[in-house]
Amino acid sequence: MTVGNKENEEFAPSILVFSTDSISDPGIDLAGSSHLAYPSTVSVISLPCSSGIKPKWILHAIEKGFDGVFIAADGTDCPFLPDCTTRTAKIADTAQSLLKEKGYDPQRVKMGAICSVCAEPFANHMRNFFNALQKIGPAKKGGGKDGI
Amino acid sequence: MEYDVLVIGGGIAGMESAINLGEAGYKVLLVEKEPSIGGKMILLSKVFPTLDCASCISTPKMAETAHHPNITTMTYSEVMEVKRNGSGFNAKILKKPKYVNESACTGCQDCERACPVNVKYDEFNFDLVGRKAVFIPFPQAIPKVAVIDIDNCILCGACERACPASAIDFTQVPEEIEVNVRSVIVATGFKLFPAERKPQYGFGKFKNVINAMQMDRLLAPTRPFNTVLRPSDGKEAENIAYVLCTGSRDRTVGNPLCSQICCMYSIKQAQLILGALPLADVTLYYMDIRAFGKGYEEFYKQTRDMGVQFIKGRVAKIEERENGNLILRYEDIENGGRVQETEHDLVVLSVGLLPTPEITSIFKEEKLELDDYYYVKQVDEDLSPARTSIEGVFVAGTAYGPKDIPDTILSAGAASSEATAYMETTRRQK
Amino acid sequence: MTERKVGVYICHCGGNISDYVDVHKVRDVVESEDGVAIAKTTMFACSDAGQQEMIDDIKEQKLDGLVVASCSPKLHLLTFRGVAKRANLNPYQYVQVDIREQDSWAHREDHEGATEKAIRLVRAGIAKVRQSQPLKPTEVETVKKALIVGGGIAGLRAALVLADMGIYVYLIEREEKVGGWASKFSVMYPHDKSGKELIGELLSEVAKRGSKITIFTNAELLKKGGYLGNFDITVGIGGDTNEAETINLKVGAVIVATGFDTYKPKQGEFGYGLKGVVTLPEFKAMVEASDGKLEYDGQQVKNVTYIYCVGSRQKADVENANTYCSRYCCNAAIHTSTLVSKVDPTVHQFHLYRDIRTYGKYETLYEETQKMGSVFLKFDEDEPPVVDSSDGTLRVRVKDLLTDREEIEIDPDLVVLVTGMVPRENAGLTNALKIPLGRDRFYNEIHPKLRPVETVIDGVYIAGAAQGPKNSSESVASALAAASKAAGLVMKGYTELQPLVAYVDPDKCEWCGLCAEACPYEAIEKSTDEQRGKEIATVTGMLCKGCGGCVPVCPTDAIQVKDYEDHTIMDAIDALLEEV
Amino acid sequence: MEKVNPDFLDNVKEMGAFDISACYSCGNCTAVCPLSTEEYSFPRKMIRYSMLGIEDKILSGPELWQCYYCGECTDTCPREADPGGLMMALRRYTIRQYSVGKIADIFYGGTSSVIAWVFLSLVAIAGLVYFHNPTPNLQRVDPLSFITLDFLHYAGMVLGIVIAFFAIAQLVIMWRSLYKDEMHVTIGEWWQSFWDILINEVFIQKTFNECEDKNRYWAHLALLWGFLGLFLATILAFGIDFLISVDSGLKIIPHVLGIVSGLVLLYGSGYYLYRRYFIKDSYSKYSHHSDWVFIWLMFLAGLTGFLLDLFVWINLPWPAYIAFAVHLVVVFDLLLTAPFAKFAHAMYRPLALWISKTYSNKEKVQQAQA
Repeated sequence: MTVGNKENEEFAPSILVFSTDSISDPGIDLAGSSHLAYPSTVSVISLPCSSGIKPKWILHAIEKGFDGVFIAADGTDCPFLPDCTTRTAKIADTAQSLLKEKGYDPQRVKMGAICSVCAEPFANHMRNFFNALQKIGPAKKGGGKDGI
Repeated sequence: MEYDVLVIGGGIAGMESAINLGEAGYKVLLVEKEPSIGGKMILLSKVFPTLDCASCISTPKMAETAHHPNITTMTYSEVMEVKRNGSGFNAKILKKPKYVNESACTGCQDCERACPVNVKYDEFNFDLVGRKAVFIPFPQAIPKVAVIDIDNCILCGACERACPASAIDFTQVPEEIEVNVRSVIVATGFKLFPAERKPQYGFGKFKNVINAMQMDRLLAPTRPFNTVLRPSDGKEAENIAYVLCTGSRDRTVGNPLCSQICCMYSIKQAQLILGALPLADVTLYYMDIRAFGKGYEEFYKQTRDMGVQFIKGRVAKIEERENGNLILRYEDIENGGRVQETEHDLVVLSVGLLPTPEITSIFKEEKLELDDYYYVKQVDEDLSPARTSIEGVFVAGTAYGPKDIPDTILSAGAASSEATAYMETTRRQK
Repeated sequence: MTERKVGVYICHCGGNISDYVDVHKVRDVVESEDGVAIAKTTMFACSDAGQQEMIDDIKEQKLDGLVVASCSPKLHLLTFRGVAKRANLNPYQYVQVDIREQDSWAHREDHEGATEKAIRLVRAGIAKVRQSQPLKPTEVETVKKALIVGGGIAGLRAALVLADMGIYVYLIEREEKVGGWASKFSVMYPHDKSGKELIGELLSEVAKRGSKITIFTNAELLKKGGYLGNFDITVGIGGDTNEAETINLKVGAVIVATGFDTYKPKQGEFGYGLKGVVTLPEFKAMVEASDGKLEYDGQQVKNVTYIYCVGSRQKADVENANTYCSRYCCNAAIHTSTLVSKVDPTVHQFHLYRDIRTYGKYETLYEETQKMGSVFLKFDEDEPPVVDSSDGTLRVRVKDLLTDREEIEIDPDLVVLVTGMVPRENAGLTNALKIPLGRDRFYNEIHPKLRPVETVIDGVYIAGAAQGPKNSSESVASALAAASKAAGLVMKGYTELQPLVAYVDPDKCEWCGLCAEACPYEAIEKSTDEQRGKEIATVTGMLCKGCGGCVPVCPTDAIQVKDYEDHTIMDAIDALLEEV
Repeated sequence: MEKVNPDFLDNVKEMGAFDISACYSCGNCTAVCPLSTEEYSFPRKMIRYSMLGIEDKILSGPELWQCYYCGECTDTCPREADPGGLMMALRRYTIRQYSVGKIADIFYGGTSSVIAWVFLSLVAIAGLVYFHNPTPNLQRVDPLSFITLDFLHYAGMVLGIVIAFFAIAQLVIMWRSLYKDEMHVTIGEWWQSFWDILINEVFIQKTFNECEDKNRYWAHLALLWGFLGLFLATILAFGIDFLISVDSGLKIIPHVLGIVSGLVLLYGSGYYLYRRYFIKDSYSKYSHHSDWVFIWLMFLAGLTGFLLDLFVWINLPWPAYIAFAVHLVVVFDLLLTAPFAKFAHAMYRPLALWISKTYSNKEKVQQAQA
């Protein structure tokens, strides 16, 4: 992990994943038990439901040094809220506008439905997001501009 | 050992009954013959008509069952005998050796990777792929513990050496356990119709003729090949046919019943295929589309609007071409009643459900009666759907007839309800 | 600096972790974290020895927090909660950090990265434990009584089984008499049982239960108050609600079994209104009343023609379309036709259908009626049969898809419109109970696959055709299933609720109602905070599922979910980002 | 627009097809049928017409006669509705419908057919009793010393005229229901397909050979050739008697032909009798009495013809004359009822096949031109 050396050529973006206990967490676990590799700069925080993520947490994560935040949404499999997808999408939207306000690239937030056996999709999401963030470049810790 | 209820079968019917009873405060023993609970549902891709991911909604149920303080789960075990004993029953259970210490195994699969034996069939992938002689049944298995298939094991000890937890234990022997229970719930589920019994469809002979359970595995997120490939040459299928009523509504194979779920699972798979292979054509050959449950008709309509072809006509025979493609012969009933021969590169047989009549043999002294079609007989379907010919023994799920998942859950609720009422009334009578 | 004393255990998992993660390095780094009293590596945390070591440490060192960095919590969360319990540590002060599935196994080619990640994850776990509080599941007493709304076959059957379980039952019925639709039929499929007799049987059983079941007729549910397991129900008795005498009932669970109505065709729909055109329920009554001879209007009936899917499977562009399939009607019509053949085998019967849906064992009914001589013709939804009697003869014209789309003409004595089920008009009840309706306007279950009798309102269950079309034995099954769920709630006299629920900071809350809107479980209500002299939101912990759906909508950050508070999450984020 | 006739199926069911109501129109029978074509698809369509009582569609098509009752449809019918049985029942029904003055009805009714067969046989026996020579040659077998050539000659002529009258009248009836004016078929086209049908369908029975059960095909061919052979032997024998001499050495030819044909016919009819009695193939599960009578008459005709020749050969006068008498009675029954009983298919089928073949040839030509 190269959080400290973001200016280096080989920039390894750090990614925070918000996942959910009953749906996306097992999917992410399965990626590991299937030995599907994705960057080690990906870390996960689990919540009960992706509709409970606060946009300001996302902003906090970026401001404090994560280069991207991925929301592993429950999608239609959510055990709590039938409109979970819509709600989560709204949260992602709000987070994106918050980032924009602060001068960050809104692309630093991404959302995807990860089901409890979506190991492969998760690993793919991570690799793609990682690559995309490499292009965007490191987020300036403490509120620097992304240059947009 | 004493329990309130013995539930035979750890599929969704058994799990639901067990959870209901556990919640109401009864001690439940759930016995499952496979190494994991979950039944057939956990192996499915998604479920109709909501397209929920099957394992997303069934894994929590499995975990709830396995971790419920009032439920004891015994996997890889079979109930050998149930006999009346006072106001309850005495049951003998055979715990088959997994040759793995369940409490030590961490589910890491190192043994699986070390095992040199490639077994050609994998029952949890419906033989689409092979597995090792030591294996974890499937990724979401509960308990997530390896099991050694001793019939195929060469006793080389590779797994033993690879296991970091020293969990491999070849000294295990079958163990017979006797328990006393007050009530029994039979939730032994169904068997898939063996498509070989319709030789005109060439299942087992033509490589690109598969059954719908195999297709569900190909579509599942944990699928073996990671895409929908046809078995003969690993090409992505472009033109897929579904043959409905394979082994159902068919007196020539001795099953005049409709299997109740095949129309809908075929429609579901058709939708999933359109998602997985956007360029593929999917055709369903059917007799009547039985989309009768809540939201099913709408789902069927949606599938038609997505471009899936529905042709009324029972496929009479299938022939194989040299390139592995298949020719289906049928009468296109609604369009002139002409005999047609159509070529497809993959054929899915929508196999029906068959009963599991073997269960009757474990009941001694009293007879667990079967109905005309060898399902467990409901002695009072109108008012007590879960009641069987033996007082205190109840039936849940597809053990008494074909059912979709919601109906199975209802029947499991009915069984747990009636078992509760039975135990409470007998307790009061005492 | 925290006062907390946290124990951290990093599992080798026999190499599954330690082969990729330098567990000793992780230990060395986190040892010095704020609040860590003890940090160890362990070969198998889950083994008996591993568990005992933790218990001993917790007891000896008086630890008040536990972090186990091992495999996925899906495997061993409960194991280590058990460890905590046995060591007299509150289980909610334990956190499991997944460094196997989400670390060592996912980054096998990157040992350094995996080790670094493990350090960050464990730090986040420690941060979380530092914020943790001892929590207890709330135990709620439940009233061992149930209310059943609707006295049809489903309601009566549920009442009986609940009474047998030892649960006191109130049953309220809107009509003058209980019995519902089933009591109107003398023969029903599949076993030719008489509905009247079945209801009679149920009523005599109900009578035997004596005071365990109380039935109110002419009664309607007016209001529901209280909370899970302790509902206060107001029932109005005696017709018009204004004059109604009201009674109050305290129950632990409510089962709604209000049944269905039959579809009434519009004037002119498939000839409805013409002489000789009747609906299936009307025809059924005729057949049951017939005494060896089927007659209509004084004339012997020799030819009956059925038209299926009337009022079901309608196209979406029809006004108030019933796009659903009504499930029971194919079977019911076919069963009726077997009765006709038994009354008079010479009656010719033609069935004009779209798909015959005699699912499961009912297929044998279909076969039976065919063998008795019923002939089936299939029509296209775009070319439905036409019924008219313009020249004095009742005539049906249909293009039969089975006969090369040949236009067929039948001159029946009777046309039977096979009508389906429609949801019953129940606006008052729906309002009082707040159960959502589905697109088909039947009551909606919380999940159509695995939770077909539960609703978003905990403790309120739906049974029978109120949830969707069903035949009588299916209604009975669902009534029993609903009873089972109700029993799970009230049987023990108490229920345990998980403590991780939402709560409101009254200082921050300026009631806006957004959180209440966001909650489908009716867990948030407006209340007055006397102390602060303002209106605020209050969470009924018993109704809250802890999903957090309300959290992001709050404009003042006043609502939080326990264990997932702002500071917990942000601390965890900070911990993840700390320099290694 | 077709009006349903709900009674129609009841009438057909008197001729068999008892299980057909179980049909749920899946189309398996039609798809599995080796003889059903895009153009003429059966049996399911025939089932539909029967259920709805659309009689003219059944009578105006060749499908009934294109079916050889291989039984595959019945074997694989998921509802065990016996679609092949319906085709047979419809054929019996159709033979009755075509027959002049509804004479065929007699041979399909229960009591009436017993009376008819007994009566016909008695007429034949009475004729023999009246016309036979009470003092036949007992030294050397000479059938013509038992029954005079003249009698046989004239009786044969009368019989021939009667049969021909009915056969032609009924074929005309069939022709008219199958004939389509709008096809504009030329004489040449009729002629061309005539030979095709005669050789391929009558003599070789090519279509029958497409059924899976080859034994049945050979047995049917044996029946046909055996019968034709015996017929030819009889004519040859008479011809030699008339034109050359009763003692001509050429008579060896009809003798040998008769023996061979008799054996062949015995094989064919014996095969069918055996299958119907002992092996219940799907096509022989149900036998209408009209089937039994026909197959027994065939068998007896072959047997007595063969015995006659045998006895002539080894010179056993009385057995030969008795065999001859029985043979004549059987042949009389068989031939006189040929236009009405099951034998009638031998004339209806070729005609139906001829017409349909001509039309499909014509259609192909028209399509090619278009």
